[in-house]
Amino acid sequence: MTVAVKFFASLKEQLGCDGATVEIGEVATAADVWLQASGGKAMPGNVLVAINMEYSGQNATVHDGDEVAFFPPVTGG
Amino acid sequence: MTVAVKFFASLKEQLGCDGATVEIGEVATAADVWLQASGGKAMPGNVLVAINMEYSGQNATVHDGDEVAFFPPVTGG
Amino acid sequence: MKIEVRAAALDPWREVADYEQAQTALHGAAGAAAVFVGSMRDLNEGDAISAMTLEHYPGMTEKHLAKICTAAADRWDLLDTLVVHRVGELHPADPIVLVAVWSAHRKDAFEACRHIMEDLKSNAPFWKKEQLQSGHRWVEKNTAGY
Amino acid sequence: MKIEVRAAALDPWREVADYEQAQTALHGAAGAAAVFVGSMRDLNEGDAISAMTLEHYPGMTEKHLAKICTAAADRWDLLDTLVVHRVGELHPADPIVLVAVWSAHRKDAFEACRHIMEDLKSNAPFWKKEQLQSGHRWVEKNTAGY
Repeated sequence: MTVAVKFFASLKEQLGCDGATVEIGEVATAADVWLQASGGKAMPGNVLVAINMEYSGQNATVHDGDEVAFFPPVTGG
Repeated sequence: MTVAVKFFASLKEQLGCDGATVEIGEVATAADVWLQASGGKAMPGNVLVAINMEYSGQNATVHDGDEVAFFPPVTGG
Repeated sequence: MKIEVRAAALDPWREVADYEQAQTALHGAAGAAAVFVGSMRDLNEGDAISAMTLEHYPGMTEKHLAKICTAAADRWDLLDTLVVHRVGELHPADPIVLVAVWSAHRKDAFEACRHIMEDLKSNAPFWKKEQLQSGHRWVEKNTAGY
Repeated sequence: MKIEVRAAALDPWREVADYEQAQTALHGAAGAAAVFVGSMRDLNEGDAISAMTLEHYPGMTEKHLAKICTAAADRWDLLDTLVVHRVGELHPADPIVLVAVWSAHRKDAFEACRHIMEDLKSNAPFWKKEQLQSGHRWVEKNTAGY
Protein backbone atom coordinates (compact mmCIF):
# COMPACT_ATOMS: atom_id res chain seq x y z
CA MET A 1 0.00 0.00 0.00
CA THR A 2 0.95 3.67 -0.35
CA VAL A 3 1.02 6.25 2.43
CA ALA A 4 1.93 9.93 2.40
CA VAL A 5 4.45 10.88 5.08
CA LYS A 6 5.01 14.37 6.50
CA PHE A 7 7.68 15.74 8.82
CA PHE A 8 7.47 19.10 10.55
CA ALA A 9 9.62 21.66 12.33
CA SER A 10 12.88 20.45 13.93
CA LEU A 11 12.23 16.90 12.76
CA LYS A 12 11.98 18.11 9.18
CA GLU A 13 15.32 19.89 9.60
CA GLN A 14 17.01 16.90 11.24
CA LEU A 15 15.85 14.52 8.53
CA GLY A 16 16.41 17.08 5.78
CA CYS A 17 13.02 16.14 4.35
CA ASP A 18 9.50 17.47 4.66
CA GLY A 19 7.75 14.37 3.47
CA ALA A 20 7.66 11.40 1.15
CA THR A 21 5.38 8.87 -0.48
CA VAL A 22 6.13 5.45 0.98
CA GLU A 23 5.33 1.99 -0.36
CA ILE A 24 4.92 -0.43 2.52
CA GLY A 25 3.45 -3.92 3.15
CA GLU A 26 -0.29 -4.33 3.73
CA VAL A 27 -0.02 -4.61 7.54
CA ALA A 28 1.89 -1.69 8.99
CA THR A 29 1.87 0.64 11.98
CA ALA A 30 2.89 4.29 12.14
CA ALA A 31 6.21 3.14 13.63
CA ASP A 32 6.81 0.92 10.57
CA VAL A 33 6.11 3.91 8.33
CA TRP A 34 8.61 5.98 10.32
CA LEU A 35 11.34 3.37 9.94
CA GLN A 36 10.88 3.18 6.22
CA ALA A 37 10.54 6.93 5.66
CA SER A 38 13.46 7.86 7.91
CA GLY A 39 15.79 5.26 6.42
CA GLY A 40 15.88 3.15 9.57
CA LYS A 41 16.56 5.87 12.16
CA ALA A 42 15.29 5.38 15.72
CA MET A 43 12.23 7.52 16.44
CA PRO A 44 13.03 10.17 19.09
CA GLY A 45 11.00 9.56 22.25
CA ASN A 46 9.07 12.82 22.13
CA VAL A 47 7.85 12.52 18.54
CA LEU A 48 4.11 12.93 18.05
CA VAL A 49 2.19 11.00 15.41
CA ALA A 50 -0.94 11.98 13.51
CA ILE A 51 -2.77 9.79 11.03
CA ASN A 52 -5.08 11.68 8.67
CA MET A 53 -4.66 14.76 10.87
CA GLU A 54 -5.78 13.03 14.09
CA TYR A 55 -3.33 12.29 16.91
CA SER A 56 -2.50 8.56 17.01
CA GLY A 57 -0.18 6.21 18.81
CA GLN A 58 2.97 4.85 17.11
CA ASN A 59 1.38 1.43 17.09
CA ALA A 60 -1.79 2.53 15.33
CA THR A 61 -2.51 0.65 12.11
CA VAL A 62 -2.01 2.54 8.88
CA HIS A 63 -4.21 2.04 5.83
CA ASP A 64 -3.67 2.55 2.12
CA GLY A 65 -3.91 6.22 1.21
CA ASP A 66 -3.38 7.49 4.77
CA GLU A 67 -1.41 10.61 5.56
CA VAL A 68 1.01 9.91 8.43
CA ALA A 69 2.68 12.89 10.08
CA PHE A 70 5.56 12.99 12.57
CA PHE A 71 6.44 16.11 14.55
CA PRO A 72 8.07 17.38 17.75
CA PRO A 73 6.12 18.71 20.76
CA VAL A 74 3.95 21.64 19.72
CA THR A 75 4.79 25.22 20.79
CA GLY A 76 2.05 27.48 19.45
CA GLY A 77 0.06 30.21 21.16
CA MET B 1 -19.30 66.81 66.25
CA THR B 2 -20.46 67.01 62.66
CA VAL B 3 -20.50 64.17 60.12
CA ALA B 4 -21.59 64.08 56.50
CA VAL B 5 -24.02 61.24 55.71
CA LYS B 6 -24.67 59.74 52.28
CA PHE B 7 -27.27 57.24 51.10
CA PHE B 8 -27.13 55.45 47.75
CA ALA B 9 -29.33 53.51 45.34
CA SER B 10 -32.44 51.76 46.75
CA LEU B 11 -31.66 53.06 50.25
CA LYS B 12 -31.66 56.62 48.95
CA GLU B 13 -35.06 55.98 47.35
CA GLN B 14 -36.52 54.32 50.45
CA LEU B 15 -35.39 57.14 52.72
CA GLY B 16 -36.22 59.81 50.14
CA CYS B 17 -32.87 61.42 50.89
CA ASP B 18 -29.40 61.27 49.37
CA GLY B 19 -27.57 62.62 52.37
CA ALA B 20 -27.46 64.98 55.29
CA THR B 21 -25.14 66.78 57.66
CA VAL B 22 -25.64 65.37 61.14
CA GLU B 23 -24.72 66.81 64.52
CA ILE B 24 -24.04 64.03 67.01
CA GLY B 25 -22.36 63.55 70.43
CA GLU B 26 -18.59 63.16 70.65
CA VAL B 27 -18.66 59.35 71.02
CA ALA B 28 -20.64 57.76 68.23
CA THR B 29 -20.59 54.73 65.96
CA ALA B 30 -21.77 54.43 62.36
CA ALA B 31 -24.95 52.80 63.71
CA ASP B 32 -25.60 55.86 65.90
CA VAL B 33 -25.16 58.08 62.84
CA TRP B 34 -27.65 55.90 60.91
CA LEU B 35 -30.26 56.21 63.66
CA GLN B 36 -29.99 59.95 63.74
CA ALA B 37 -29.86 60.45 59.98
CA SER B 38 -32.72 58.03 59.22
CA GLY B 39 -35.00 59.46 61.90
CA GLY B 40 -34.80 56.37 64.10
CA LYS B 41 -35.48 53.68 61.47
CA ALA B 42 -34.01 50.19 61.99
CA MET B 43 -31.03 49.60 59.70
CA PRO B 44 -31.80 46.84 57.14
CA GLY B 45 -29.59 43.79 57.71
CA ASN B 46 -27.84 43.96 54.36
CA VAL B 47 -26.79 47.61 54.52
CA LEU B 48 -23.10 48.28 53.90
CA VAL B 49 -21.23 51.05 55.70
CA ALA B 50 -18.25 53.10 54.52
CA ILE B 51 -16.44 55.72 56.58
CA ASN B 52 -14.36 58.13 54.53
CA MET B 53 -14.80 55.84 51.51
CA GLU B 54 -13.44 52.72 53.24
CA TYR B 55 -15.70 49.80 54.16
CA SER B 56 -16.34 49.74 57.92
CA GLY B 57 -18.45 47.87 60.47
CA GLN B 58 -21.61 49.44 61.91
CA ASN B 59 -19.87 49.63 65.25
CA ALA B 60 -16.84 51.51 63.96
CA THR B 61 -16.21 54.81 65.74
CA VAL B 62 -16.95 57.96 63.80
CA HIS B 63 -14.91 61.14 64.14
CA ASP B 64 -15.67 64.81 63.59
CA GLY B 65 -15.66 65.64 59.88
CA ASP B 66 -16.05 62.04 58.70
CA GLU B 67 -18.12 61.08 55.69
CA VAL B 68 -20.35 58.12 56.58
CA ALA B 69 -22.08 56.31 53.71
CA PHE B 70 -24.83 53.67 53.80
CA PHE B 71 -25.75 51.59 50.77
CA PRO B 72 -27.28 48.29 49.66
CA PRO B 73 -25.24 45.33 48.30
CA VAL B 74 -23.28 46.42 45.23
CA THR B 75 -24.24 45.21 41.74
CA GLY B 76 -21.69 46.64 39.31
CA GLY B 77 -19.73 44.99 36.52
CA MET C 1 -2.42 51.53 35.51
CA LYS C 2 -5.57 53.38 34.54
CA ILE C 3 -8.93 53.44 36.32
CA GLU C 4 -11.87 55.31 34.90
CA VAL C 5 -15.54 55.67 35.77
CA ARG C 6 -17.23 57.11 32.73
CA ALA C 7 -20.66 58.53 31.91
CA ALA C 8 -19.91 58.58 28.16
CA ALA C 9 -20.19 55.56 25.84
CA LEU C 10 -17.46 52.92 26.01
CA ASP C 11 -15.93 51.24 22.94
CA PRO C 12 -13.93 48.61 24.84
CA TRP C 13 -11.82 47.14 22.01
CA ARG C 14 -10.81 50.58 20.80
CA GLU C 15 -10.04 51.49 24.42
CA VAL C 16 -7.75 48.47 24.85
CA ALA C 17 -6.06 49.04 21.49
CA ASP C 18 -5.37 52.72 22.19
CA TYR C 19 -4.13 52.09 25.72
CA GLU C 20 -1.85 49.25 24.64
CA GLN C 21 -0.47 51.30 21.79
CA ALA C 22 0.35 54.19 24.14
CA GLN C 23 2.04 52.04 26.80
CA THR C 24 5.28 51.41 24.96
CA ALA C 25 6.75 49.53 27.91
CA LEU C 26 4.36 46.69 27.06
CA HIS C 27 5.71 46.24 23.54
CA GLY C 28 7.89 43.14 23.43
CA ALA C 29 7.49 42.60 27.19
CA ALA C 30 3.83 41.62 27.43
CA GLY C 31 3.46 38.08 26.16
CA ALA C 32 -0.12 37.97 27.41
CA ALA C 33 -3.17 40.22 27.55
CA ALA C 34 -6.33 38.96 29.24
CA VAL C 35 -9.42 41.10 28.77
CA PHE C 36 -12.94 40.91 30.08
CA VAL C 37 -15.84 42.98 28.78
CA GLY C 38 -19.22 42.88 30.48
CA SER C 39 -22.16 44.15 28.43
CA MET C 40 -25.80 44.80 29.12
CA ARG C 41 -28.15 41.92 28.40
CA ASP C 42 -31.73 42.49 27.24
CA LEU C 43 -32.99 39.82 29.65
CA ASN C 44 -32.49 39.33 33.39
CA GLU C 45 -34.22 36.83 35.66
CA GLY C 46 -36.67 36.06 32.87
CA ASP C 47 -37.73 39.65 32.25
CA ALA C 48 -37.06 41.85 29.22
CA ILE C 49 -34.94 44.86 30.16
CA SER C 50 -35.17 47.96 27.97
CA ALA C 51 -32.67 50.19 29.79
CA MET C 52 -30.54 50.35 32.90
CA THR C 53 -29.22 53.13 35.10
CA LEU C 54 -25.88 52.64 36.81
CA GLU C 55 -25.29 54.65 39.95
CA HIS C 56 -21.99 54.82 41.82
CA TYR C 57 -20.35 56.47 44.82
CA PRO C 58 -18.06 59.09 43.24
CA GLY C 59 -14.66 59.07 44.88
CA MET C 60 -15.03 55.78 46.72
CA THR C 61 -15.55 53.87 43.47
CA GLU C 62 -12.30 55.06 41.90
CA LYS C 63 -10.43 54.58 45.18
CA HIS C 64 -11.74 51.06 45.58
CA LEU C 65 -10.98 50.07 41.97
CA ALA C 66 -7.41 51.34 42.40
CA LYS C 67 -7.09 49.29 45.57
CA ILE C 68 -8.31 46.16 43.77
CA CYS C 69 -5.79 46.63 40.94
CA THR C 70 -2.93 47.35 43.31
CA ALA C 71 -3.75 44.21 45.31
CA ALA C 72 -3.73 42.17 42.09
CA ALA C 73 -0.35 43.63 41.11
CA ASP C 74 1.03 42.56 44.50
CA ARG C 75 -0.25 39.02 44.06
CA TRP C 76 0.55 38.39 40.38
CA ASP C 77 3.37 39.43 38.09
CA LEU C 78 1.64 42.14 36.06
CA LEU C 79 2.90 44.76 33.63
CA ASP C 80 -0.20 46.94 33.43
CA THR C 81 -3.92 47.09 34.21
CA LEU C 82 -6.80 49.05 32.67
CA VAL C 83 -10.28 49.25 34.19
CA VAL C 84 -13.11 51.33 32.71
CA HIS C 85 -16.66 51.21 34.07
CA ARG C 86 -19.75 52.93 32.75
CA VAL C 87 -22.26 54.83 34.84
CA GLY C 88 -25.49 56.55 33.78
CA GLU C 89 -28.10 55.22 31.39
CA LEU C 90 -27.32 52.13 29.32
CA HIS C 91 -29.19 50.10 26.74
CA PRO C 92 -28.97 46.42 25.77
CA ALA C 93 -25.61 45.47 24.21
CA ASP C 94 -23.89 48.55 25.66
CA PRO C 95 -20.54 47.66 27.24
CA ILE C 96 -20.62 48.19 31.01
CA VAL C 97 -17.14 47.24 32.17
CA LEU C 98 -13.71 46.58 30.72
CA VAL C 99 -10.89 44.90 32.65
CA ALA C 100 -7.59 44.42 30.77
CA VAL C 101 -4.43 42.96 32.28
CA TRP C 102 -1.00 42.62 30.67
CA SER C 103 1.71 40.27 31.87
CA ALA C 104 4.78 38.49 30.54
CA HIS C 105 2.94 35.18 30.91
CA ARG C 106 -0.63 34.02 30.44
CA LYS C 107 -1.17 32.42 33.86
CA ASP C 108 -0.75 35.75 35.64
CA ALA C 109 -2.84 37.64 33.08
CA PHE C 110 -5.76 35.17 33.19
CA GLU C 111 -5.86 34.85 36.95
CA ALA C 112 -5.48 38.55 37.71
CA CYS C 113 -8.11 39.57 35.14
CA ARG C 114 -10.68 37.20 36.60
CA HIS C 115 -9.83 38.12 40.16
CA ILE C 116 -10.11 41.87 39.49
CA MET C 117 -13.47 41.32 37.82
CA GLU C 118 -14.81 39.27 40.75
CA ASP C 119 -13.54 41.76 43.30
CA LEU C 120 -15.11 44.60 41.32
CA LYS C 121 -18.47 42.83 41.20
CA SER C 122 -18.36 41.95 44.89
CA ASN C 123 -17.07 45.19 46.33
CA ALA C 124 -16.93 48.22 44.05
CA PRO C 125 -19.79 50.61 44.91
CA PHE C 126 -21.98 50.49 41.79
CA TRP C 127 -25.72 49.82 41.68
CA LYS C 128 -27.92 48.83 38.77
CA LYS C 129 -31.53 49.84 38.32
CA GLU C 130 -33.34 48.02 35.53
CA GLN C 131 -36.13 49.44 33.40
CA LEU C 132 -38.82 46.82 32.73
CA GLN C 133 -42.10 47.23 30.84
CA SER C 134 -43.87 47.24 34.21
CA GLY C 135 -41.62 49.82 35.88
CA HIS C 136 -38.17 49.69 37.36
CA ARG C 137 -36.36 47.55 39.90
CA TRP C 138 -32.99 47.62 41.61
CA VAL C 139 -30.79 44.61 40.94
CA GLU C 140 -30.37 42.98 44.33
CA LYS C 141 -27.40 40.72 43.76
CA ASN C 142 -24.95 39.59 41.11
CA THR C 143 -24.76 36.09 39.65
CA ALA C 144 -21.98 33.88 41.00
CA GLY C 145 -18.63 34.24 39.26
CA TYR C 146 -16.94 30.99 40.30
CA MET D 1 -17.57 30.21 15.45
CA LYS D 2 -14.58 31.29 13.42
CA ILE D 3 -11.16 29.67 13.23
CA GLU D 4 -8.37 31.19 11.16
CA VAL D 5 -4.69 30.49 10.65
CA ARG D 6 -3.24 33.57 9.06
CA ALA D 7 0.06 34.52 7.45
CA ALA D 8 -0.88 38.23 7.35
CA ALA D 9 -0.56 40.63 10.29
CA LEU D 10 -3.13 40.40 13.08
CA ASP D 11 -4.74 43.42 14.77
CA PRO D 12 -6.51 41.50 17.52
CA TRP D 13 -8.68 44.25 19.05
CA ARG D 14 -9.92 45.32 15.63
CA GLU D 15 -10.55 41.65 14.84
CA VAL D 16 -12.65 41.17 17.99
CA ALA D 17 -14.54 44.44 17.43
CA ASP D 18 -15.37 43.61 13.80
CA TYR D 19 -16.41 40.04 14.58
CA GLU D 20 -18.60 41.07 17.50
CA GLN D 21 -20.22 43.81 15.45
CA ALA D 22 -21.06 41.35 12.67
CA GLN D 23 -22.52 38.67 14.96
CA THR D 24 -25.81 40.37 15.70
CA ALA D 25 -27.03 37.39 17.73
CA LEU D 26 -24.54 38.43 20.41
CA HIS D 27 -26.04 41.89 20.86
CA GLY D 28 -28.08 41.98 24.05
CA ALA D 29 -27.46 38.26 24.67
CA ALA D 30 -23.74 38.23 25.45
CA GLY D 31 -23.25 39.60 28.94
CA ALA D 32 -19.62 38.53 28.91
CA ALA D 33 -16.68 38.48 26.50
CA ALA D 34 -13.38 36.98 27.64
CA VAL D 35 -10.43 37.55 25.34
CA PHE D 36 -6.83 36.42 25.39
CA VAL D 37 -4.11 37.80 23.15
CA GLY D 38 -0.65 36.25 23.11
CA SER D 39 2.10 38.42 21.66
CA MET D 40 5.76 37.90 20.84
CA ARG D 41 8.20 38.81 23.59
CA ASP D 42 11.68 40.13 22.82
CA LEU D 43 13.18 37.84 25.47
CA ASN D 44 12.89 34.10 26.07
CA GLU D 45 14.83 31.98 28.53
CA GLY D 46 17.18 34.90 29.11
CA ASP D 47 18.05 35.47 25.44
CA ALA D 48 17.11 38.42 23.23
CA ILE D 49 14.90 37.30 20.35
CA SER D 50 14.86 39.43 17.20
CA ALA D 51 12.36 37.43 15.14
CA MET D 52 10.38 34.22 15.13
CA THR D 53 9.03 31.88 12.49
CA LEU D 54 5.81 30.03 13.18
CA GLU D 55 5.28 26.81 11.28
CA HIS D 56 2.08 24.78 11.31
CA TYR D 57 0.50 21.67 9.82
CA PRO D 58 -1.98 23.07 7.28
CA GLY D 59 -5.30 21.27 7.51
CA MET D 60 -4.66 19.54 10.82
CA THR D 61 -4.22 22.85 12.64
CA GLU D 62 -7.60 24.23 11.58
CA LYS D 63 -9.26 20.87 12.21
CA HIS D 64 -7.76 20.62 15.67
CA LEU D 65 -8.66 24.21 16.61
CA ALA D 66 -12.26 23.58 15.53
CA LYS D 67 -12.33 20.44 17.67
CA ILE D 68 -11.03 22.38 20.70
CA CYS D 69 -13.70 25.08 20.28
CA THR D 70 -16.48 22.54 19.77
CA ALA D 71 -15.42 20.67 22.91
CA ALA D 72 -15.49 23.94 24.88
CA ALA D 73 -18.99 24.71 23.56
CA ASP D 74 -20.14 21.28 24.78
CA ARG D 75 -18.70 21.88 28.23
CA TRP D 76 -19.65 25.52 28.80
CA ASP D 77 -22.64 27.65 27.87
CA LEU D 78 -21.14 29.70 25.03
CA LEU D 79 -22.66 32.00 22.43
CA ASP D 80 -19.66 32.30 20.09
CA THR D 81 -15.93 31.70 19.77
CA LEU D 82 -13.24 33.32 17.63
CA VAL D 83 -9.69 31.97 17.29
CA VAL D 84 -7.05 33.53 15.05
CA HIS D 85 -3.44 32.34 15.02
CA ARG D 86 -0.50 33.78 13.11
CA VAL D 87 2.00 31.77 11.12
CA GLY D 88 5.07 32.94 9.23
CA GLU D 89 7.62 35.50 10.36
CA LEU D 90 6.91 37.59 13.45
CA HIS D 91 8.74 40.32 15.32
CA PRO D 92 8.65 41.37 18.97
CA ALA D 93 5.27 42.80 20.07
CA ASP D 94 3.47 41.18 17.12
CA PRO D 95 0.27 39.45 18.21
CA ILE D 96 0.50 35.66 17.76
CA VAL D 97 -2.85 34.37 18.91
CA LEU D 98 -6.32 35.67 19.72
CA VAL D 99 -8.96 33.65 21.57
CA ALA D 100 -12.30 35.37 22.17
CA VAL D 101 -15.31 33.75 23.82
CA TRP D 102 -18.81 35.19 24.29
CA SER D 103 -21.33 33.92 26.80
CA ALA D 104 -24.38 35.14 28.70
CA HIS D 105 -22.35 34.96 31.92
CA ARG D 106 -18.77 35.62 32.90
CA LYS D 107 -17.97 32.28 34.54
CA ASP D 108 -18.46 30.39 31.28
CA ALA D 109 -16.60 33.00 29.23
CA PHE D 110 -13.56 33.11 31.55
CA GLU D 111 -13.26 29.35 31.96
CA ALA D 112 -13.78 28.48 28.30
CA CYS D 113 -11.33 31.15 27.09
CA ARG D 114 -8.58 29.89 29.36
CA HIS D 115 -9.30 26.26 28.56
CA ILE D 116 -9.25 26.85 24.79
CA MET D 117 -5.95 28.69 25.13
CA GLU D 118 -4.36 25.89 27.18
CA ASP D 119 -5.63 23.21 24.82
CA LEU D 120 -4.30 25.20 21.85
CA LYS D 121 -0.86 25.53 23.44
CA SER D 122 -0.75 21.86 24.43
CA ASN D 123 -2.11 20.28 21.28
CA ALA D 124 -2.51 22.47 18.20
CA PRO D 125 0.26 21.69 15.69
CA PHE D 126 2.27 24.92 15.65
CA TRP D 127 6.04 25.23 16.12
CA LYS D 128 8.13 28.27 16.94
CA LYS D 129 11.65 28.87 15.73
CA GLU D 130 13.42 31.80 17.39
CA GLN D 131 16.01 34.03 15.79
CA LEU D 132 18.81 34.88 18.25
CA GLN D 133 21.94 36.91 17.64
CA SER D 134 23.87 33.65 17.61
CA GLY D 135 21.61 31.83 15.18
CA HIS D 136 18.25 30.15 15.51
CA ARG D 137 16.68 27.58 17.78
CA TRP D 138 13.39 25.70 17.94
CA VAL D 139 11.32 26.34 21.04
CA GLU D 140 11.13 22.97 22.76
CA LYS D 141 8.26 23.48 25.17
CA ASN D 142 5.74 26.02 26.35
CA THR D 143 5.65 27.56 29.83
CA ALA D 144 3.06 26.12 32.21
CA GLY D 145 -0.39 27.71 31.99
CA TYR D 146 -1.88 26.63 35.32
